[in-house]
Amino acid sequence: MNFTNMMDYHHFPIYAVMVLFLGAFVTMVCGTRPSKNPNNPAGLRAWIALCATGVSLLLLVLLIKPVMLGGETIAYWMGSRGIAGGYAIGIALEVDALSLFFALLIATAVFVSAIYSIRYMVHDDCVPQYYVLYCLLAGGVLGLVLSGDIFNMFVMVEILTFAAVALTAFRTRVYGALEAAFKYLVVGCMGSSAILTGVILLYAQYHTLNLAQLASLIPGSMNNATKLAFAFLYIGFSTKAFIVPFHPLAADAHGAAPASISVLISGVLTKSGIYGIIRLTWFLFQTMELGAMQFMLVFIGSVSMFVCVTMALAQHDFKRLLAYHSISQIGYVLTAVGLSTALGVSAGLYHAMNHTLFKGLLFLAAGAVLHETGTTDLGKLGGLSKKMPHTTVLFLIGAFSISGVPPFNGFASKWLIYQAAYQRAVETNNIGFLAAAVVALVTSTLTLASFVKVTQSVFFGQLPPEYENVKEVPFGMRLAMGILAVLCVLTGIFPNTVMSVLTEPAARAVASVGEYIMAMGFKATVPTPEVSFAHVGVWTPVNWLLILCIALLALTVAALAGRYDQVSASQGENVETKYQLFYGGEQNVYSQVGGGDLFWGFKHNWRHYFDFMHDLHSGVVNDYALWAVVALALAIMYMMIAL
Amino acid sequence: MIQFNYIAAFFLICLGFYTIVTKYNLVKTVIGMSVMDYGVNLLIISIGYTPGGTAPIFTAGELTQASYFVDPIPQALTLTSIVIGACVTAMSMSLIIRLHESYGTLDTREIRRLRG
Amino acid sequence: MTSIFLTGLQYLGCILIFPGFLFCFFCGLLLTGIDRKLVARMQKRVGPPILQPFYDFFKLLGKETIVPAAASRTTFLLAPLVGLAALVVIQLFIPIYGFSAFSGMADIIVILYLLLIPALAAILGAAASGSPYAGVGLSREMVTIISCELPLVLVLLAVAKVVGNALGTGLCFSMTEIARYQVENGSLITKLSMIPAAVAFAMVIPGETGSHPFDTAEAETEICEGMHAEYSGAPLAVFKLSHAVKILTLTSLFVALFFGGIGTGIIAVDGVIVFALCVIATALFISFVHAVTARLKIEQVFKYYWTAVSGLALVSLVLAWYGL
Amino acid sequence: MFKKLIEESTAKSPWLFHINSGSCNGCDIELVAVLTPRYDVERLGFKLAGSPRQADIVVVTGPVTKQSLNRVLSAISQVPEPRCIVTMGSCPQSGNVFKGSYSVCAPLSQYVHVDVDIAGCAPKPEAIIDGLAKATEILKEKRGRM
Repeated sequence: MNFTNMMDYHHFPIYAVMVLFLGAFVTMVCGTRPSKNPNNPAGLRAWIALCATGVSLLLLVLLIKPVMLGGETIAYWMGSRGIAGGYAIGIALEVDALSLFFALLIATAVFVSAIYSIRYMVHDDCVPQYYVLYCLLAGGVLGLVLSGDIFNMFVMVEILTFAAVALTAFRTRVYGALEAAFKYLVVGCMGSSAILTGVILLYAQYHTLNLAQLASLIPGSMNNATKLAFAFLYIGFSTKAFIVPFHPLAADAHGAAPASISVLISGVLTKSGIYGIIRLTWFLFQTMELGAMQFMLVFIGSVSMFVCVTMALAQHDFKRLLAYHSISQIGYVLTAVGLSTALGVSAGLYHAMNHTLFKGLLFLAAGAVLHETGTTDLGKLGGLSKKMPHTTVLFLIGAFSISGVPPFNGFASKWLIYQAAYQRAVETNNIGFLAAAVVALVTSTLTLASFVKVTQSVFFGQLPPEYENVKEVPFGMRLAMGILAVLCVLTGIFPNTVMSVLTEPAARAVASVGEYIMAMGFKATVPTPEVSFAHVGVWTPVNWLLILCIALLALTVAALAGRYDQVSASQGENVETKYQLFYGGEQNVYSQVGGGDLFWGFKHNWRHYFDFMHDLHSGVVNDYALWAVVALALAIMYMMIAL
Repeated sequence: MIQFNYIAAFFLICLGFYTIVTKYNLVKTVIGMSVMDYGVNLLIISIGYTPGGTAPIFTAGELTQASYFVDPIPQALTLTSIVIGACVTAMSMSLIIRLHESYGTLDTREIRRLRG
Repeated sequence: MTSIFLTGLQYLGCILIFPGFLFCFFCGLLLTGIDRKLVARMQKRVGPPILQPFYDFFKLLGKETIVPAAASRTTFLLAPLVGLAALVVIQLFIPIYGFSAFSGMADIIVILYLLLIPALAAILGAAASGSPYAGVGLSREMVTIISCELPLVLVLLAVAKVVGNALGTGLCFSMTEIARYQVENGSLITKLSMIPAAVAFAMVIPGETGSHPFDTAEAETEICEGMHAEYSGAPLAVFKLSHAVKILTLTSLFVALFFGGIGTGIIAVDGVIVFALCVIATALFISFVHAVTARLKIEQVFKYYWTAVSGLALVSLVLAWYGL
Repeated sequence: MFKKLIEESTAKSPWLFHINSGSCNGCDIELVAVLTPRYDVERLGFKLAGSPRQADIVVVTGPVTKQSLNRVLSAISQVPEPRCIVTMGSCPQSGNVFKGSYSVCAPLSQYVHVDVDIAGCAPKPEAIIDGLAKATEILKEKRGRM
């Protein structure tokens, strides 16, 4: 094989996956002795991981041109063993725009988090092993989304679950880390077993494991075993996406893991679950035409959205709060995908991308706070904006993005989701979609409330005396956050570019199952539908931003000219008390309005709901396992009736 | 007689679920997970079974039109699955040891610092 | 070249003069003055002169600005400016009869979210001051925002549906389209389904602007002006101006949504007509309510908005859904 | 011209911050009476502010007890310039009937420059309005000097 042949872009997907696994292997070979550099105890291993993720990202970026813009679907048979006798006998990688879209998200998040890890993991033991697991996790997720073979998807799911569990438990001394890892392991393995069962049931019916071939065989020949398989697969991927009823695990795992890993678990692992669900419903079974299926996804999406945002409001730990928000945002994605329109899918994918960016940013900011202060308890922090101004600004960008404040990216995608939902409601004359739109709109405000709470109790308000000596985080960590922040802003200001380059090709790929099947060399009976991304709303962020800037400039000029912050000499007495806070004349004492005390007016009216929810999320692993079993049973019943 | 395999697999999976849901001891939870895994493995291997088939091991010369063997793919899958099952057990046991060190108990009802 | 220059100048004029800063400044403060005078008259007082808000504004400009040592200086000083600028920009998107300074840039959902920015700026400024009074104030402000959001969302969705039905597109979010529809077919208030929506929106106005009886966030007698506890001088003046402009924005949004068809097509006359309607709306929904009610507790505010007002809005949405 | 405008406005929009330094509440009630429909000082632009940061005129009532002295002084210091300090009633001026008590620090003028004294126990609303009107003149003058 000569070099030109090797650099053919059809090989890039497998290179992208292999380079990560190779990275894991090489880091492992490098041994476990920490290096002498106090700023990078992993030494060379950190750079290996960084290079591996960087190369992987680069390879995937190079694929944008042929796959996203050219509309090509790359079908890659490992070892050139393809189809024999009408059956796929080889192991395949199949990269359509949807796979590439998710792969790009994953690679970006992994790369940025690797940059962040170098300085963030300084205080930990066993950092060399951290990078082994890190590369494994990254490789597992990437392999999952690029795979064209359902059994390989299962294997990748197992790899990523293991790596994620191990990394969740990585900081064994952190409060609850082991416990979180164990819970995640139990329910995660139930999910994985469910996926395996689903895979094997499908194999028993169709004697193939190739996704494209399954997709060409399943529709039209559904029987009870297939329906059972669907239910198992759905539940399996739900546990990976942490949607209701698996959200408590997300909260535990995201909260306990190191921040750089929380980024992956929330920004990347959940996406793999969403990817699985899209593949399952749109491709394998092609059930999205069914009202029952749309109802299920929209319903579960809306419930995830609302339940998780209210759970987040009740949290008093920074990372746990972020974790619940993560699932709330995944609820948006699921709702949008469940709308079953091209616009909906495009909006959902857009939001999935934004979620990776802003949630990554927020978790990294939480990690920065943890790194400097040693706690993420909202009740103990405060006033950090004076000590960590850059982190504050970056956090605020993330917070505005997630709460859908224009012109950041969260708003652009949420705005599309509202429209898609309402348009769908009007088209089908179905009031359920309208309810979903209203829930989405209200959830957005509650998200804002929740982040106002974090802003007030971590970054603003008063600085507790014990954090007098806190410093800004090292440049490496700020760089990682900065990359994500810039992406958050850019994807918010240029929604049309993002849509035409990334989400619309992916959404088109979702709609055209036939091409996916045919690219692999199988016969497809599904025609490729005409898709339209038309929407009724108007929003031009660039113009708005321009006007706002002019207005702000005019105001600032006026303010500066008019001595906006004029100070005059005091008349003498008590100058030192002049700049103290007003406490009714009392001497200044440390008095911070903690996160738990905010929004009493809201919580009081919903107290029964909050009490009920608190009791429900009992923290006992048996309960969560029971939820999983019940969800499985319900899913089986629903599929039997609905499909 | 293959039906018995399916019934047994179903029974094992349910038994696994039952153990995980009702037993409050961490080790028993892990046993439940293993039992569930075995149920799935049994299901896989039964699916590939063909009555009267031989092992799918042959050389090119032996392959004739009348060759009759069980489906090899499920067997390969089972191997993968067994390995993964062993990993799960190992991982969870190591977690349990650390959990016992820090919590001093194996009762799931007491290992619930994270809740709400 | 010259035409680009002229267009630019025209847009700049829109931003700075009409319906931008200058218009907002005069009309907003005038509305507040009228409001204060009316409340005083309803309470059998003489009341301040109508120009009183202007005096207040200029006096505050001349005062010293104290930035507390515990505050985050940049955020503390920048927040009022950003809030005011964002509000003025919203005003540019609200059409007056058929005229809108920047049409086709933002629809009603965007406006709903743009309305969050000034509130958010105030909240961040309050949080940056470090005062616990401000902390309590911002918490209440946020709850008020949550409270108002649900009815507002329902009202806007109902409006979108009604106009969309009439235009045959099924849905209409565009503010310009809504304005044009009303110019051609008369005000939306004449539709049966829009009457509860208008009432619900009117009930939201005092909540959104933080006037009585929903001014829990700034309750001067219990939490020392709440969010503005540490603000003095020019930043406070900008906040007071923002408050005034917010009244103008909300009332003119109300007018644009429900009384849009009233006008002549001559922009100067329409500006006056819209302002007159805004004055009436302020008098009815802010001054009158202020004069006859006492301040609610924050959890009562929430309950009120999520039951009574949201119920009304929901009625309107359901009516709109069935094409009434 | 702008300076002139601000000066004029300062005289027309004085906001009060009321400090009770151990008063018997007589003066406080009279101050509230000034705001009622009968006297309505709001027609002159007066308004009660909730925080010293927003105030122009500080009205101190009561004999400045030892307990309240530092609190009064620090609250006064937190009022931005230009500001005007008004003592109301006889207590903060002389200590009134409490004069000589071990726990009373009056007169206030020992500690801080007082611009206007409104005499009376308690002063009549008319006297209060007169005093406040004088305070606004001083305020305007101070603003002119800034």
